[in-house]
Amino acid sequence: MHENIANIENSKRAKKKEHANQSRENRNMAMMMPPRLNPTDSASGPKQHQTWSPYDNNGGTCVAIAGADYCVIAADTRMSTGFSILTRDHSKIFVISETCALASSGFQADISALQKNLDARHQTYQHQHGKQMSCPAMAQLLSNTLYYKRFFPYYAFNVLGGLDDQGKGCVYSYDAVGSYERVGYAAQGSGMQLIMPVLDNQLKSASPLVLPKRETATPLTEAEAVDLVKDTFASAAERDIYTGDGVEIVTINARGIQKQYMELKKD
Amino acid sequence: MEEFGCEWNDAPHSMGTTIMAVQYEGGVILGADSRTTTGAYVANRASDKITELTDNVYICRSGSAADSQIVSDYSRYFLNQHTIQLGRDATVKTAANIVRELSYGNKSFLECGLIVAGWDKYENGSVYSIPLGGTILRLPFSTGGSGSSYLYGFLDQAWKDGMNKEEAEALVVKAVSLAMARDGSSGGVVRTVIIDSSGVTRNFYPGDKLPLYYEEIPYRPTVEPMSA
Amino acid sequence: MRLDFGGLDPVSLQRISSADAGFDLPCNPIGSAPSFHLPAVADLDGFEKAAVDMVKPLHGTTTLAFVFKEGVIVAADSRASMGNYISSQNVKKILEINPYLLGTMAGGAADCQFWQRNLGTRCRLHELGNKRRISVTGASKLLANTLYSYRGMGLSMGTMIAGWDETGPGLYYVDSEGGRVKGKRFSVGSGSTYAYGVLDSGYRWDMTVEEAVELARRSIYHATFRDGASGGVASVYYVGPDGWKKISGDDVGELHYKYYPVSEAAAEQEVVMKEASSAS
Amino acid sequence: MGDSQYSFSLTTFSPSGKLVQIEYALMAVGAGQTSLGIKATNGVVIATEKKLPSILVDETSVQKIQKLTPNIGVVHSGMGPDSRVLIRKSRKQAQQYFRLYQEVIPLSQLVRETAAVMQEFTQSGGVRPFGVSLLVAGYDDNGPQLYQVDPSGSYFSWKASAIGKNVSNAKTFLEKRYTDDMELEDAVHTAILTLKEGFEGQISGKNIEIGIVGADRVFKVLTPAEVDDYLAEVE
Amino acid sequence: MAEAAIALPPKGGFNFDLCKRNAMLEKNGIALPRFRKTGTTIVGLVFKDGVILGADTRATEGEIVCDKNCEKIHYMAPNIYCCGAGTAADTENVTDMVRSQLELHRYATNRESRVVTALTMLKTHLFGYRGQVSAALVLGGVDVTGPHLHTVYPHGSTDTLPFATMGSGSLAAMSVFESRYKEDMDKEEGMEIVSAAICAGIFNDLGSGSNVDLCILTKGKTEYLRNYQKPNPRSYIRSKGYDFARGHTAILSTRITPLKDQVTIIEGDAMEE
Amino acid sequence: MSITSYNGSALVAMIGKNCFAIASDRRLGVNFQTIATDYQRIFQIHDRLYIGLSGLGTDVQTLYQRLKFRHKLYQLREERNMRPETFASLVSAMLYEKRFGPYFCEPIIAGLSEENVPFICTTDLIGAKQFSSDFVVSGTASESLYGACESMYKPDLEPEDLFEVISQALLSSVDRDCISGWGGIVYIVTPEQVITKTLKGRTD
Repeated sequence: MHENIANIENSKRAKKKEHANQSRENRNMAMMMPPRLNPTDSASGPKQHQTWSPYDNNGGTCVAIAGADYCVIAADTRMSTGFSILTRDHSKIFVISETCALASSGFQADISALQKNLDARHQTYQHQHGKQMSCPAMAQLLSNTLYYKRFFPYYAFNVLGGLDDQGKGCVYSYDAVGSYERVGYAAQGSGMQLIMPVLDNQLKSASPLVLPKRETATPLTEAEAVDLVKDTFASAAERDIYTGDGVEIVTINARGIQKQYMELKKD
Repeated sequence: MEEFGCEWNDAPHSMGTTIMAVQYEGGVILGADSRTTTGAYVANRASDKITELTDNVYICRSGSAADSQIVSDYSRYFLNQHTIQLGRDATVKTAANIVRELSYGNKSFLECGLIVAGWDKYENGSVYSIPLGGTILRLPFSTGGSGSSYLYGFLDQAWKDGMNKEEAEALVVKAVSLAMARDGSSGGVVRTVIIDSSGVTRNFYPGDKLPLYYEEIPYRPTVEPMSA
Repeated sequence: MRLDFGGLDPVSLQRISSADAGFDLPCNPIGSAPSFHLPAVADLDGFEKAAVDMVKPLHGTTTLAFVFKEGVIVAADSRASMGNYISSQNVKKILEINPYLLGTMAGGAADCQFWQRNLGTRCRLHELGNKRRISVTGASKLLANTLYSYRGMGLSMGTMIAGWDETGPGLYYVDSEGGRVKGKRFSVGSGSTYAYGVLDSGYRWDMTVEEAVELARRSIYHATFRDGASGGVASVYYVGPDGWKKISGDDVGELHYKYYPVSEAAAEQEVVMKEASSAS
Repeated sequence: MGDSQYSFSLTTFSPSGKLVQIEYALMAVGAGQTSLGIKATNGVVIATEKKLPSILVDETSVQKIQKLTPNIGVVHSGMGPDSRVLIRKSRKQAQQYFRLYQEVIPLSQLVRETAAVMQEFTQSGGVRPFGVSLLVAGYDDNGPQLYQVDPSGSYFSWKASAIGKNVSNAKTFLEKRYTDDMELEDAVHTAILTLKEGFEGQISGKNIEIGIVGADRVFKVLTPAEVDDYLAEVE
Repeated sequence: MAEAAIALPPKGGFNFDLCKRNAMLEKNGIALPRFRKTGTTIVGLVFKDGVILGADTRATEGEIVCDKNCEKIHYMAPNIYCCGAGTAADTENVTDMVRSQLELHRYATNRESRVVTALTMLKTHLFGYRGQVSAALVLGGVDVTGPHLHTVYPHGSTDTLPFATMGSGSLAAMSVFESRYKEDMDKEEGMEIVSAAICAGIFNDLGSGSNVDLCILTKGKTEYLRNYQKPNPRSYIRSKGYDFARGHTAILSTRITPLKDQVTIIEGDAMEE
Repeated sequence: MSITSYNGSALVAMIGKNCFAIASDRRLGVNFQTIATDYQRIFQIHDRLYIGLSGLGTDVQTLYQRLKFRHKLYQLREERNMRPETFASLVSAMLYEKRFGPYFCEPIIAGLSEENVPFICTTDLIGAKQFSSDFVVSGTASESLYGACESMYKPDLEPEDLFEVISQALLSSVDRDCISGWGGIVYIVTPEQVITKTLKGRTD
């Protein structure tokens, strides 16, 4: 049985008030100890149905490919629950800055909260630093943001793509609680298992961990990468019921951000 | 998520129902709504819950559609045999007791409430209620299904001994439409079956022709539906 | 029960920064533990278990570390899996906390990444405050304390802190249950049993660095062969008086055929049965 | 009559090594109405007399040639009721085969199963052998085939055969008339002529039955009108 | 003897040998796998001269499409067909079993099968398994008593309707029927509405997809229009393609086993032997 | 953990021009522990008919033995080899017989008919047949295989090209699955010959 999510915020705020007069150190010590709820507290909370879950899976697939001087980020536009399509035209890609875009699949409400959160932080960053956040910095921020929800995770599977400080394409792949790594290409979401082997087959290069170092860049040109992305989505739409309707492809390169759209199967 | 992910596939097919039967001077009248649901989905909005057992005995079914169908099918089969062996119509009492026998004998896995009513030359009209578990009760009037809870008070008040056919039928139609107005699992049309010495009459009252009760919204034919 | 009116409050950046942003904004001292959102549920353990099943964080590993005459060797595979699916073959499981300290990653990837990054910050703060590097003992204790405070919350970590300090080489094993053990030889993760087999049989105190590196590599290779949840690249680090250095990184797919070469003849041979030879 | 004392029990051999009940069953077949079958290059025909005990019997209600599957037909000589049991079992066997393999049962398999049933009834307690022989005609992947199955459960594939009354005359006639390159139409004519040989009274579409199966693999029992057409051709 | 009995062909009916083992596995916390489902939209409709059945062609295993073009309209008798939804193996076997019984029944009676006969056989079987045999069916046919359309639920209950839908897409399909069905439609209009209903399922229900199959049953005539519409072609094919050079894949060993030539019997030779 | 993924497996079959290919991985594990790296999952029923069995190792062996027995019985009775379609129906019927206590195997059946027409088919564990004119997959890596085959498969490939496609699809897919892999084995069956190749794959 889950209690109302909102209660936690409440108890936290109450705690904050209690400690208002305490020194900062003390308060932080208190925060070190993870807040645990008094069982009697929660027992008085609203009773929920046994099968109720704070999560839903709205499906969808995200793919990103990093090239020498470009990054392609793509996601399908179907949003579904169970066996129903909620909308055929929902963008999963959130362009955060001029060099950075985030594609997320999972639970739409969590994704939307996550996007707002990141956007707000990015706004603050811009006010404070007078510039946009770099893509690698955004990657670390996203990781932290996800990890702060470690015990109540965002049900969101993210791929972050963009250009790094040298203008090279970069792609970051995440799990739901913030573990991340920089990769040459990534797929997340319901069609991940369908798409990854194809990308591996076409794009795989030596691991960055290998010593002595070997060339790890993706060999395709931008046009070829877009071509491959379209094909993998067409394949995924054939077999994954949660992927379909259309695919939105965002390309980031020195010229800026370009968007294109391709129709997928609607069934 | 369930296998199908949708209750209109996963839920068993059942009849949250309003059924009833009333005895009057010279015969009986059976009445029922026509809604069959799987979960919240109306699987059939014009089903016939009043099923023939013999020429002179009918049965109202409620509960699991599968169970009530199988009970009435077997009852009909045994009654047909009985009728042939006897060479004359089965009595309502016999019919009701065959239904009871099946309901009681298999009560651990049947989930249906039934009302058997009919006419025979010994008793004139008679109504037998066989609720879950296989009890048998002869009653002057009986009602069953999820809609019945709305009707007991009304029937206690409105039923009179020695009604004529017209009065009795009006009562049945009114009662079923009252239950349909309140009970979400009942709806559609009202079907009645009148059985007396002269035989069987089936009547049909479409949903848009029924009287409206407190705050009910009148039926409006929609605009020409989805031209494309 | 209390109602939450939080949604009606005007959103202020201050609130975000103090409550949610953790240590990276000025109002929260650097290095302190952040506060976490918790679901308000009666059965937190049950919820965490269900949540883990649902979000499937990355798992599965073989890591090992041992102390020998010349220093410490740390080695790991590089696979991350979600259930049976391999989500990555290139995970960096040896985390470079600072030039003299390494941490290894087993269990939840996010837990390890986050808390060892956090540990790195705190080690640096210690250095700044005390004008000397933190000892391996101290660093591992910091981590163990943190993890202890989150005991029972569902964190999943089995990490080895290896490094070189004023006392020489140091190696500790710290886990999310709050345990902290000093030792000579550890292996952690789903493939650890296989690695131990090789490691224990080949280990000597007076190995050369080359021998030690080969032993570590071989241990990891054998673990990746037997354990489905381990694989990718076998990375080997050596920690000596001058800090750590990555010695090797070998794709175990290639390593297998290096250790057990396929004879050219067998690869090319075509066994043609007698009917065919008569036909041709 | 030395064997008669062993005839009370089906499953007891006589000193001469015979199961006399089976021989009696063959007698019952021999007393039955003549049936015959001819395999042609492109099909098979089976034909039988359909003499009714009285002119008062409605001949349209009696059908002696039956289909077992869409491409296999059977005719019997001997005890009609016994044949119905075999036909029922064979049809069921054919359906079981189809349910298992989703493929129509080959004629040889169906005959073997039918023969197995007949054999079982020569070796079980409390039963008697079937008083019928069967001619089974069909067309499958192995081409047109004609089988004869006897009460003992023995079966052979035939180019042409006859069972029932007049069997020796009919067989002699067939031996004379049969050629290897016979086509289905000729075979039908030959079948009619063979029947005619021993036929008492006027032959017509109403008192004989003919079933044919050709390369289209559809077994068809000819209507009385179609039989009459063939009769006209023969005359 | 016992061993031979195990291995001999089944005489029909289910075998429960492994149930105990499987229950033990399940008790030890090992999840039992899912069966292949036809999520499915299946529909039927009575028109002026007969019955039209329709189905989509997608089969799913969880969230993966395992068959893009399966057949869900099953043959029961020359004049009766049946659409199946639910566990694929159950719908196939239940319909095939009844098909077999109907065929035997036709041989025994020499009459065309009736739809109610099929209906009764289906519901009796399903009721006996109390919903465990998971088949939801739309049964349609034309017999001496005219056109008939029935739905059969997994628990064995049945309905008789002028238009019917089943499966996960039944709501979408029913919305088309409820708004557009008229009595006494002609064949073209009926086909149009049935394919519109199936398309509603294909496009709006994720358990249904790919193509439209139709079956039109009229007195003495049956038209089975497999893939009557194909509204979902693949949307894109990579222009570069995936060509692999021969020898691209690393191999450890190769063995070539020549197959014996198929023995073709030439008549003369065969006879001489 | 699901019982079908207790041992791990990957199976795929594809149709080429007058030929077919069937391939599997070679691992047998107990959950994540690798037990054998030369486990046989593809079996020959007769010269031109193969069956691949994914799923629980013990059931793979039992089921194969029962199928082989049934096929031999058929050969003795009917003096011919089973057509691939017929064999598929037999498999389906044998699996459905255990509807309520199934073997944990998802078979793939691939064969070449007398007329050299390739046939491939798969069933679920209770025998729901599914015919295909391009490719079929089964096992724990099936999802990856669906994706790989859907992109890489092309109709009417020559045996040599078919080998490359099926091998690449198999290797790419098992490299994304923890519990299958450790090399692979491919059978290419043409009207003239059977080519069996073992693949060099990753061993982790």
